[in-house]
Amino acid sequence: MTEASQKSGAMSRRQFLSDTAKTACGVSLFGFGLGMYSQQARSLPPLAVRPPGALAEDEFASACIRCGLCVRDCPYDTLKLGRFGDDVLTGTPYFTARDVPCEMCDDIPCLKACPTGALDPELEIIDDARMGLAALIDQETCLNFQGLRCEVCYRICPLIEEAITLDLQHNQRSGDHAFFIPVVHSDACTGCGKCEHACVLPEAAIKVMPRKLAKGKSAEHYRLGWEEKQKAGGSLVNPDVQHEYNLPAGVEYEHGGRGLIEEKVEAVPFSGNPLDTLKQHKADLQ
Amino acid sequence: MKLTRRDFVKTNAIAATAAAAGVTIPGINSAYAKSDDTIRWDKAPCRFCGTGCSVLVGTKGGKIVATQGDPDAPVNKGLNCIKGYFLSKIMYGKDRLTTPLLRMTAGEYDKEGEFTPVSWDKAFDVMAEKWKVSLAKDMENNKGKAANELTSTVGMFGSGQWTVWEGYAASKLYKAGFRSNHIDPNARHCMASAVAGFVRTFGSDEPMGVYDDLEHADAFVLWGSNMAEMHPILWSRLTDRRLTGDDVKVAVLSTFKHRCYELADLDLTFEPQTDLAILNYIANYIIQSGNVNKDFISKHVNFRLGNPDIGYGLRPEHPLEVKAKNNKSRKDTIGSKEITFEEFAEFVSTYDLESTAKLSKVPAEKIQALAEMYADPNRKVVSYWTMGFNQHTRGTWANNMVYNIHLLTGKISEPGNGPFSLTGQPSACGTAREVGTFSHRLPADLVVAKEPHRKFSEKIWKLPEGTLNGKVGYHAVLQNRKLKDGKLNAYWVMCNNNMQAAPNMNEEGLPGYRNPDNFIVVSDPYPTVTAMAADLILPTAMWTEKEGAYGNAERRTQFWREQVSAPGDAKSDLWQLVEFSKRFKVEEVWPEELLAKAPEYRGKTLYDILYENGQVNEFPVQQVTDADNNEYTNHEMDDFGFYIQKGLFEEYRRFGTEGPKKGHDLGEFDQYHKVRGMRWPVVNGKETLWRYREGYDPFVKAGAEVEFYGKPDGKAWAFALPYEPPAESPDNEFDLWLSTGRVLEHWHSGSMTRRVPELYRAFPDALLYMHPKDAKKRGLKRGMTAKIETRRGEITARVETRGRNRPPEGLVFVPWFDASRLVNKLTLDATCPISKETDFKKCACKVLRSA
Amino acid sequence: MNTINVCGVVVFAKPVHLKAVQQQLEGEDGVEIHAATEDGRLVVTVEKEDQQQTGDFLHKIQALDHVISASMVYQYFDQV
Amino acid sequence: MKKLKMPGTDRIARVGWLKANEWLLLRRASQLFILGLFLIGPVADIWIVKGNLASSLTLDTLALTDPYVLLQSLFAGHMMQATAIIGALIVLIFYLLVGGRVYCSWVCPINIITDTANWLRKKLDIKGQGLRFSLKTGYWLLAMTLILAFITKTIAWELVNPVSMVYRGILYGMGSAWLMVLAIFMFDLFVSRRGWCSHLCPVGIFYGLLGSKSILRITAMNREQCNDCMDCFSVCPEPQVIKPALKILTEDKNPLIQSGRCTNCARCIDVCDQNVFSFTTRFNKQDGMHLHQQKEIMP
Repeated sequence: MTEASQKSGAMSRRQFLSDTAKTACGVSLFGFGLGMYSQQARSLPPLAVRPPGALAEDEFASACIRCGLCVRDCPYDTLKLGRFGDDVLTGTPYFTARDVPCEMCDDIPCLKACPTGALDPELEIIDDARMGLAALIDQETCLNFQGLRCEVCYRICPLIEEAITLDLQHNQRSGDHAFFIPVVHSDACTGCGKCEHACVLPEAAIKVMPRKLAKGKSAEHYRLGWEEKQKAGGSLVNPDVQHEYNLPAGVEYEHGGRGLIEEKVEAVPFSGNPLDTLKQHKADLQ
Repeated sequence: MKLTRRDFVKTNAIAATAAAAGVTIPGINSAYAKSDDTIRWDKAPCRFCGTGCSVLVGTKGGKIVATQGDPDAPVNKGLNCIKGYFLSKIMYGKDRLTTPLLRMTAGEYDKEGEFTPVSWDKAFDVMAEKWKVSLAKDMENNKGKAANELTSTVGMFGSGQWTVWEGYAASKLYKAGFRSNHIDPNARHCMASAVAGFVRTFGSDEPMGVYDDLEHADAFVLWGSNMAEMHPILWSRLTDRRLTGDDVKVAVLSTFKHRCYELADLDLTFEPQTDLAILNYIANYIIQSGNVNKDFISKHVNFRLGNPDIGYGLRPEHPLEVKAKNNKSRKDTIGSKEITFEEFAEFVSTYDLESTAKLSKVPAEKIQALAEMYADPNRKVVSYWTMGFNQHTRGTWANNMVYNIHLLTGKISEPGNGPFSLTGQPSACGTAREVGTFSHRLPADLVVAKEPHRKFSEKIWKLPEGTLNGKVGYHAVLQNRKLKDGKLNAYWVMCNNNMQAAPNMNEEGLPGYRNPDNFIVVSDPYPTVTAMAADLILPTAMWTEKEGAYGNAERRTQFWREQVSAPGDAKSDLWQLVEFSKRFKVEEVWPEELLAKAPEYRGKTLYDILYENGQVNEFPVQQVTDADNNEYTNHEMDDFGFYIQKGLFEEYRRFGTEGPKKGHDLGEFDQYHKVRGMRWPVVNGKETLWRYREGYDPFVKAGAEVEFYGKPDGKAWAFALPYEPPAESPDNEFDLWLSTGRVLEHWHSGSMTRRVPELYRAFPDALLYMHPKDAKKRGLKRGMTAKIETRRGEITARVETRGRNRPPEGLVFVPWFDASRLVNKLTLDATCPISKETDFKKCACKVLRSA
Repeated sequence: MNTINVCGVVVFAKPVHLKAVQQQLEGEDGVEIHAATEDGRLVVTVEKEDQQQTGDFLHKIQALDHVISASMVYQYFDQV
Repeated sequence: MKKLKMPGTDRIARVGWLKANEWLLLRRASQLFILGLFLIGPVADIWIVKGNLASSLTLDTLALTDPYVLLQSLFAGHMMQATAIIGALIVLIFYLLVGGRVYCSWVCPINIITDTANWLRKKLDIKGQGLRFSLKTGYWLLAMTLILAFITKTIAWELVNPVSMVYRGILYGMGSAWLMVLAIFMFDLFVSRRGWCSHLCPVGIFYGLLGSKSILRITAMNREQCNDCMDCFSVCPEPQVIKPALKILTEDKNPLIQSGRCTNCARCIDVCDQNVFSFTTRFNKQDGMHLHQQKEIMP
């Protein structure tokens, strides 16, 4: 080899190393940016409600290949694919309940269409789907909290009386009406979004959100006594023996129940109204 | 500058202080109101159901921009259901009718032509021409006939949504003007059985109780009433009583599980029609268990044995009618004879627990628990019912039989005790029933068939003797049949959507409307299915686009002022009726022998005789104002030149105060504008709460305690009536019961509520509610489209096996609000032979997969 | 500097002595009665130089014979 | 101003424009046909193929999956269902037969965009390479997408992948995806000649890896006819792949274009007035004039 060629060889080696370093840097920088973007896209409040059977958001992001086959097989045009620039991971399926909710098809065609298992084929009964969770988030505008007879969300619920029940309460203001307060039960709500869709307010007071957002979590260190008792089928600790009390005549005291019981009125064969007594006598005489 | 500023501040000071003191200072309050809030608020009853909630209507710039529940209204105390919440939107549907539309070809009326906009003049010209042809024919046919033999070929189908004076003006135009009794309201589909039941048992229509019963009863029994959805605000009160009262019980009876079941302590899902047997069993149980209030029945009750086997109100040639025994005349169907209490006891004794449970398919212990509830002398019970009882081929009987229970126990006409029929329409009571727009009635419980009643009416109306037709006119279902048969030729449908609402649309509805012999006019704010079937459509002002009055289910009459103008050329029903009367010279309508008795009427128009009669036009034009001196327009007053609403009401009121049937007194016109309704009878400005009870009801004789003064001897009639099977039951081919009904979100045919986008979205389409097992058997899944077929037609609807209504196996439910799924193509036009009300709750159908 | 100091006061007087109360009030500077009802309610506006005077005057009304109560429901104060 | 001589002018003059753009037209037809197959469903409700290039279902039986997406998903930690794996294998075998980067030139819609950019670049007489990327950049990027999938547990690349984005955009709604298209177009037009498809796109690189083993190849069989007009170099998206075959630089003097980065676009066949290039299989290493044979292969 000539010197010149040696030199050029050295040059090109140096060139090669420098090029490689530059490329590596550039690619890493791009990769870093993309990584950050992907993390950000995921850490954005994932408001997207996923199709039935969708794996947990983390797994879903790795399993969904954004092919849109679920979208194609949805008979109600409920599902959409996240578009570039949307708040949803680009290309992944979701639905906006306020526009078109999930109709909860018995045969779950969207799930059947999924080639990758991002929509879990283990889900066989649509009632077991957990697409999201409805939450009645605005009690200030919800008509039911004002005592109006709306409950549209409750009556439209495909799992009425399971996923949404009505809590009946006395309306102190009106005095003789009741409140019919819709209560969502997370153990039954599929997140289909029919409630949000049907809400008559300009902005729905009940909304379907990813369960992670909508659901709180009870702490381990405190249990609800009455629930534990019910679960156990009786007191967790020995029931009390018979209590006895010092009481004036005619007064009773009930342990753990009604407490002090005022003098019992003994039954007499007369009403409180003397006219009734007279009437009774008249009838008896006839 | 300083001066004006100071004046302004001072005016505000005066206004605020006056408001706080509850004092009105003319000119001040309105200035104050205008300075801080440009919305004008005024009261009006809700446009929808018979509950009669009051709302405050907010008007700004000639448009209703908001409503609010009226916090001072005793019925709803500021609350509304979701329909009431959207009241401000019902008048602003995109497709309001604003001009008359006539079917025309090449500029001329043509039955097969296309709807073309025409002027009111042209519309009334064509309409009057058709009416005159019919009326001339009628005069010819009626020559020499007695008043109770008169026939007519003009008719009208009216409404329990008419304002009081609209119903009154219509009834007067037809009965007094055209001498036709073929005017019937859509309340025939709704309340007729309750009417017949009340009149038959008590001799006077409408409930004895009031809504305050809701706060006083210990037990509520719902007989075929889905109050939770159909009377939402009353249900709210009932629920509150159940929640806050001590040991309050709720029993619900229905043929399918609905929303009321959630509150029910006792639920009874019974085989359709067997409510009759359950009612008799309860009467039997009360007697057997010794809980009869003997004192009460001896003083206040007569016992009667009603005629059985009364047919099903079908066409006479129908095999069922041929077979029936007591259906040939009205005397037969309503006939009864006096029996003793012992005979009554004997009659119901065959309805024992075992056989009743077997027939009704309700567990025996549940039926017994219900009977115990009624029998318990320490429990105050209110029975509520709506269409489950009324829309029943034995609807009148069912009404009679629930009264039996209350009469036997004496649990009636006192706070917390009594039978109470809930109405479906805002003025089924106020207009259809009280004004008497039925084909057999006159105002204030008078009837056309009784000569003294006709004579009295002729006196009030200043008509020559013998003007009024004594022959009962065609009822709703019969009108459709007569249209089809060409016996009714000039027909006006107003304030209802009867093509969608009436039964058996394919066979008995549409053919009559499209019969070439007939001319059909439909007045409506919106292009409904009925309008589509008409020849002439008249655009109508609705709700607060006119001054009005409604009467709710608890006898509460509520007024409102005109708030806004109707769009385009739309005119109120009142204007249409009265204006149309100007088109008729009395000679074109009345025969010479009648005119001879009233020569002063010669050459006059019906308008002169009926409305400008010195009574209706008694009150001159005035500025309508409210307590805050806000000013309101009254288009009818402006057009006719007198306060027509007041004149009509004051004339109508005389039927109650002077008429032969006592206890129907109404208050004065002006008073109603000042208050949030009054419950009649109103005597000396005082309302009546519980009728027939001394102390509460001023018409009860002193010392009588209770007096059912609708009957000559003051005693109510308890009827011994049997269970009889329905007109059509499932068989091998049509193997399911079909029941129709409503949903909370929509009202009746949905012509208003389906035009509110939010309500439409909340419940867009009628669904086929069925049991999942029934669906599975037919290869159907939830959400699939199914075909529902009866002997009369078929429709398709999506299957719903979940959701608000849960029918038992063997029954399906389809709501009727949906104009694109006309369930009345399927229903059978069988009626209660007494009340003539259709049974929309029972016919046989089959359900198949839709291709 | 000029001020606007206007108060609206609802005065409840014993109905039988309504006339007397009215006369007493009308005798005061800056006091106007805009309405009086048979059952003894009076709609009164009070215009005084400053709030101190207004307050004093309110106490004075309350102390008048036959006046059951006097309550201020509206007050406006501004410098012009 | 100097008149610009566009490549292929000679051949157009001799055989006509249509014949001289035969393969280009075929490719465009192929790209649009495939897109049309997907599009006819949502547009006309005729469902032949559902889904998109990531995964599709043809006539409700043939399920295909993009092996590159599958690989990313695997790196992200998800083991796919059999349907997807079988689908990916079918695709893999197909491209092993016809050439990996056939995906780029016959299927990928971005190719139309970058080809247009390149054509316009010539029209506008923009000289030189512009921003240069090492030929290896693409491999780095490919590796990066996989490592990123592994690290983020997300198919991260698919968030921005213009190839799938454009397809999804057309079929399911564009969103801001058109911005990405514009960016690539501008990039290729003004910044870097053939920058995207030939240097950066990891999808192309992935399929290029398959392509190095694929059967169907371009051969410079008639290389002795070459008159050094340079038209082939001018039109080739990967001009470096031609040189070894045309200029007999390979050790075995093989006329086959062996690089996996050749997209089998056949543009060289179109423009060469001397009929140097033709399609053949990787097993045919024949050299020299074989016009009759060439005719048979020509479509």
